[in-house]
Amino acid sequence: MSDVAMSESELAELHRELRVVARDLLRRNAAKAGPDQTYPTVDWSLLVDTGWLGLEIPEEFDGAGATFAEVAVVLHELGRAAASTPYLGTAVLGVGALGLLEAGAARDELLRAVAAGEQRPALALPTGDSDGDVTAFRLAAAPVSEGDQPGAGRMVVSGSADFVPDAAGADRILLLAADESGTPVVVAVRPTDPGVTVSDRPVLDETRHLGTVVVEGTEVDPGAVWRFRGTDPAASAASARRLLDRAALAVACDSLGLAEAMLEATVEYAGTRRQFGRPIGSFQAVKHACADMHVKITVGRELLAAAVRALAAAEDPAGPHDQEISVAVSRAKSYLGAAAVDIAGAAMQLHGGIGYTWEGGVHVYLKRALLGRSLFGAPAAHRARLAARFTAL
Amino acid sequence: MSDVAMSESELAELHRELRVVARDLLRRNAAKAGPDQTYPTVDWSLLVDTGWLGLEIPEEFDGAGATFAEVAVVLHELGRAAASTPYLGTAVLGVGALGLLEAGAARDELLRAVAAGEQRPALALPTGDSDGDVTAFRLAAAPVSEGDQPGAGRMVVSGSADFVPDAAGADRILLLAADESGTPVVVAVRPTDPGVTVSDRPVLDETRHLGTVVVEGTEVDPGAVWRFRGTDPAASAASARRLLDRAALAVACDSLGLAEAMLEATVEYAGTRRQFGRPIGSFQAVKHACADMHVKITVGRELLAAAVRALAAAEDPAGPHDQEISVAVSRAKSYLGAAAVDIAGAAMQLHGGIGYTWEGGVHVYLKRALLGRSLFGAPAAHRARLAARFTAL
Amino acid sequence: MTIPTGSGGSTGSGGSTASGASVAGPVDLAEFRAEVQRWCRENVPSDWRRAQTGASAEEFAAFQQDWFQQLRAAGYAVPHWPAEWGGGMPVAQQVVLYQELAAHDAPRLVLGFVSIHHAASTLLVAGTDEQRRRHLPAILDGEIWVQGFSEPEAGSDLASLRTVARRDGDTFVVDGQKLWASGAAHADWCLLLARTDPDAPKRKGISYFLMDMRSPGVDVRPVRNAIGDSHFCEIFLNGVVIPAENLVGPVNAGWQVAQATLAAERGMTMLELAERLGNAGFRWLVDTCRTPGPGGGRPVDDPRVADRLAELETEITGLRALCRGLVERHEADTAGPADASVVKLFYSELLQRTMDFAVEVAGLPAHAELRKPASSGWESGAWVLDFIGSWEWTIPGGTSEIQRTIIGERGLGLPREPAASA
Amino acid sequence: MTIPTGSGGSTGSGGSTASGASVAGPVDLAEFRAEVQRWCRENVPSDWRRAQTGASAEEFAAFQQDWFQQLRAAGYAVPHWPAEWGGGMPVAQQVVLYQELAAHDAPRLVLGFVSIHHAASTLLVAGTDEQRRRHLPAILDGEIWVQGFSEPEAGSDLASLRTVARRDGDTFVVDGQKLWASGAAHADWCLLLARTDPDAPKRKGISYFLMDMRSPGVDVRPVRNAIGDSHFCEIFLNGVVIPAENLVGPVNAGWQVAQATLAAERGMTMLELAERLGNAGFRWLVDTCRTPGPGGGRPVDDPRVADRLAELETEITGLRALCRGLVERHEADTAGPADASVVKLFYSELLQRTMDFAVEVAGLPAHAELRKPASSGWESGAWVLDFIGSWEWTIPGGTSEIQRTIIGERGLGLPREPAASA
Repeated sequence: MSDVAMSESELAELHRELRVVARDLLRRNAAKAGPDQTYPTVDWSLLVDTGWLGLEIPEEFDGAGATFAEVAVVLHELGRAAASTPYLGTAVLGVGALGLLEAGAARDELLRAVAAGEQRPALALPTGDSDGDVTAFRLAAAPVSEGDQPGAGRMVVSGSADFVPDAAGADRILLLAADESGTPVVVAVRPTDPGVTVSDRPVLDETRHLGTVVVEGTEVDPGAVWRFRGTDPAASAASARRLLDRAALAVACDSLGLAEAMLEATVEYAGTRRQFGRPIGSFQAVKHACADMHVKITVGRELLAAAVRALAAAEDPAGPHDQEISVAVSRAKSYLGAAAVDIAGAAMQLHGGIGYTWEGGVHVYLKRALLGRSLFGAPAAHRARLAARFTAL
Repeated sequence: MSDVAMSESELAELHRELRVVARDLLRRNAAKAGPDQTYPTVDWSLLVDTGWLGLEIPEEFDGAGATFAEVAVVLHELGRAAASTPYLGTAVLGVGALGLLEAGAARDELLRAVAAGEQRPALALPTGDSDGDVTAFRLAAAPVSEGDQPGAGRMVVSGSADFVPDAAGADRILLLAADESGTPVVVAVRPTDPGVTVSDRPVLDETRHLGTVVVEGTEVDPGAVWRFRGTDPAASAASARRLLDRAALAVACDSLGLAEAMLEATVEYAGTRRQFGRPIGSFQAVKHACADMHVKITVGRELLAAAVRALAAAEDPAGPHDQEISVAVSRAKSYLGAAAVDIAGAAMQLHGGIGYTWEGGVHVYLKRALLGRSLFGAPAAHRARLAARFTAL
Repeated sequence: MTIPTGSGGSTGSGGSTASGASVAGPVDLAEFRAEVQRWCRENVPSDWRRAQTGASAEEFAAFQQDWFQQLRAAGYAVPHWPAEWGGGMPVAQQVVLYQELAAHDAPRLVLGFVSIHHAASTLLVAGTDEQRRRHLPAILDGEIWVQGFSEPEAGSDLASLRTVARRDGDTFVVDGQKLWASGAAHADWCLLLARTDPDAPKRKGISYFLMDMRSPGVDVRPVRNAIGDSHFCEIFLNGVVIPAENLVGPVNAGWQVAQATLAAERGMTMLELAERLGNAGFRWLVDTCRTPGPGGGRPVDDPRVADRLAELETEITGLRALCRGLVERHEADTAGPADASVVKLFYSELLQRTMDFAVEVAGLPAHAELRKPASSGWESGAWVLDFIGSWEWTIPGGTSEIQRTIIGERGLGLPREPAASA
Repeated sequence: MTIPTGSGGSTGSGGSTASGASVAGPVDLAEFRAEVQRWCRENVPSDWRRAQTGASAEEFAAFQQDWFQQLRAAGYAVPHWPAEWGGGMPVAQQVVLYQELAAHDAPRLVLGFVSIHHAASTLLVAGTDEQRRRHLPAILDGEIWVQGFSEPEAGSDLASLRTVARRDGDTFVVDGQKLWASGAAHADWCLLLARTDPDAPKRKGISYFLMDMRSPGVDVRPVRNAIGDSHFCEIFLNGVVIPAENLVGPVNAGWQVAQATLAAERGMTMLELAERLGNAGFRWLVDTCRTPGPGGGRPVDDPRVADRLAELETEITGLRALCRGLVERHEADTAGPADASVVKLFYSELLQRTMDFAVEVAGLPAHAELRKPASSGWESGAWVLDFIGSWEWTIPGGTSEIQRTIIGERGLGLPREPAASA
């Protein structure tokens, strides 16, 4: 990140421009999709060409040196388009993890390779509701066998993670693991390493590519074990927690985008489709349902903005505490996860028969909204985290 | 109860007639209320004259020998009218308790006196959510002091119950108490007995008269301790449980009645009140809200009917088990408790400014619905009882 | 007992049975229930769900035809038809039959649904003797029907349909397009609404026809639905010739025929759906809630989950009772004009709420269930597909919005919308 | 940073503050916040809730006047007015002021609400210099205003009002009846809408007046509301003479004046309400949930209760941010035509949901709270009264139904209802 502070209005303007460019690009890209395809694809090369991949990568490693606030803009637009893209797994989770790690030759080289589009990382982490454990993998010293170089310090990693975004197709898998003392670290493996299995995990939402990562006793060099910044185990735990928050918030950005798209599509349809001699949008049942969708989106947008601001300012010494960030994220994720499903469902209802067809495409958004509601914590799980503040004391 | 079985259609016809007579009587009675009074009063003498007081009292004690199914019809109509009356405390709870007790001179005499309108009982029992303990009073042997007749067996009763329907004004208080072995019994005291304090507990719902019953070391004769039918402690516990179910179901009957009244008032108003050049009921926002009220009422009516049938058939050896009765009651109470509040609230909304005035009278129903939602178990408490069936195993 | 109702001293125990069925005596019903239970245990294929998961259209159709004949042999296929046509089961027994089929998770009759309900009730209510003799036995032998009502511009506003049937001597010649024709790909015959008087007010110029799907000029094209199935179809009609004897009811009285026949079949079909949701559907939901998650905990041990189960079960109980009541009122001819709408609205939205909850509580693994068994309803346990499929109940057959309007206007007597000035 | 937006290489940290306020710099605001906190600690009467519970109308009015003068002395009474009239506080500071008043549970300005908001904005936006000089200082000295807009037949459909003002030389003579005039019993002056051209289309024949409540022919009668208070009034007007100089804006332009002045005051008043709900209101709700019941258990230890608290707190957080955004957009003149309706709708229904939950969770003891403190809002902790009072937000000022129509039509551009043929 550059040290020249940007004013809030300059930043808003920057985001506006980023948004306009992204939306326009996605619109043109979607037009290239075939007539049978109900969603657009934003592939690796496009991510590289747009520079979106390296948004958060520091300028010294050929990235844009931006923050999560700008990544959020892209995520929001990808959600609006219901685009199929490895952006979440690679740029948001993979780069996000690398950014929280201690600098080091291997890490720095990987960041530079990602910025150039030469390497494609994914982050294997818990993807469901489990709130206790933030690590899905365990790291231990390798058993010393005959012929070992004494003190080589080779390690063994094991564990599994399911429904990992963009795992299949990645050439580096970053495992969020606990070392022997329980401190979170990142272990970098390749899908071709012995003991590592990465497989597709097909889901109904065809726009997402999730995978299962199983690691069984894979030996790694000490150089593949990367530590979070700060030697303090508590700081490492906070960083791991931050990665889960970032994942949840990324999905919330997506949910807002797709909810907006669904409202716009519904308003458009209701303004033109006529039944009983009137546009259906002139009926209160339709109009008021659209109004309720709009209110939910407006509220969700505020909650999301607050969480994005908090997360983007996390490295700022005067910024919010970890707890405040988590609270803001859980509010946004729980609210938008539920709202996006409600809104996509209402869109299906208000589109009538057309909404229920494959070609109508509303189902693409509904499935993505449903998956997003569960991915990185269902609303109930995030509310449970918020609720703990009331039951304490 | 008579032993001549009535067919289902004869019973339905009987209920219809009872309903018509009650509704007509309540309408005529309401017309007599002053212009400033927002609810009608059905006082003691009217309860005696109509015979409603003795509906469930066996014919041998000068009652009508009917069942809870007929009491439910009266409760439903009293709810529709939002009538202020001691019917709940006296006829439903007081008589209900007496009906479950072993026959005996004192109990029989009291039943006969109630049927004649000469005695006014109330039942002191837990009125809130507490699901574990069905008894609010404890019975113990009186300490033997000098001069006592040996073996006189005097007992001491203590405890308290709050928000007891129609306690103030009753001349017999039936305490639902646990004896020294924990078996539920009924202890009959008078408000004038030493150690007994019965006080008004004013609530916002002016149509209900609740009271606090505090009993501190009141000595009673063994003859004032009445046991439930069947010597089995488990049977006594079931009877005590039945009294709480009966109380909850009585309130559910009331909730259905007042919800119906609110829907009818709203439909009437929406059909005549004009805004924007149309009756407001022609707007979908109003029409569809009324439709939703109607659906809730229709569903609630079915749940209530099932619970009333189950409770009324409880004494039938081929009838439902205790557990089935409790389940049916909890379904009806949880659904109607919430539905009545929603419906009275919607009525207030759809009546607009008029609905918010004191004279408009909607508030009478809303307050009664709110109190009814909490009285004898909030929806959440009843759902918890239902939910225990899913968590078990 | 002696109750002061003015009717004088009728006496009786007041005890009533908890069952809502009232036509046959309790003893008969208990016996019949035992009989159906025995039949189900012996006849419901234990592995049909697995076999029907991923089944081809042909496998599905063959399975449905087999199952229909199995039910027919037992006398369970068309219990609601008159005795002379192979039915004649008392309503109270039909209730028991559908309860037990649901309790034993029997396959649903999906393919023949329109045939045994809509087509049969059309023929019975408004058809000629000749039409009945020609089609009712054929339906028993497996003749499949499709409903050709909706059109691209006539969905909720069915009366504005544009398909035209022109009289030509002893025939009608039909041109137009139908949409949302469920199962048209398998259909032999079609219940067709078409406009025969273009100058009459919307509802007054429509006629009702029986159309042979093998007629020249009928072109069926599948439409994929939101879960990727092609159960719905478009039917293109180009100069299709229908003999005048295939008209149902008088010319231009098609709207009334359609209303009468739609109402006739609503009670028992809704009861069947409610029983399905209340039996196997809810059992699987409870199973899902009792299945430990990755962390080892069972969802049901979260009081929030258990609370929702209690709430949904309560609503489903209300629904089932409501359906029994509707069937009885239909039988007694005392049903109100909006009673069927109340049931359809409540069922469809409750189904949707229930499946929404199931998706959320089942978490990520639910999204990896890529297929649901054919021959099952929208409570199959493939929760995401079930949830999406639930819109098949809130949209067709009158959207929930339309049902609310019907309830408000016909049920409660609220004033209609002013006519649009457009 | 270098982001490919097409705008070229702007650089910056991208870090932004979590605060939504943007006009004054962060240092000023922090200092100002500390100042308001200090003032609140020293000036908010610690026992005002107890003292105001059961207060007479006179005690309430006297307390309100005292508190208003206390705020005035600190410069906090009319911060939103222009500097020349005694205000001039930057918007970002006003936000802080209302946040801190809410956080310290200061009494609300109820009696003077219409005076400092509606009356002042009317005078400032559309009044004459003479009118401003006459009334703005008087309001600072305690002059009380009431809004005379609604009528028995003109509630949601305000434009159909019937009160008539006939020109008579240099005066207008008014006859009619106003309803829902909040606080009329204490009022010195009235903002009056009356019809001056009975032949013009509904909205085009209305004029806006300042009416002295001591004029002969003005008769105020209290109307008890649903919780038994008489805050609302009817105002009967019989030949009331209003000098023509008390007209606001041109004759027959009253509708536009009313719209402009209503919009002008919505942002900050909604922000104050949201802060009240989010501060003391929510704190008492949490307290209620933490208070052990008769059985000894705390409601909050029921995960269902804790879940609802989390959900409500989330929504309230969204509301507060929404209000800050609305205030900023008002200031920047970038607010959309339905933004205020979104806030009003969401606030009022969220308030109602929250109070409904509070009533349920507080159980039977909540019903024995027979009075709420005057000078408090509808989140006072007397939950049943608060809940019932919440309809004061979902009905007046445009019902929730009206707000949804405004959002649909003006916010989203959906087509209007066809005009009624009646």
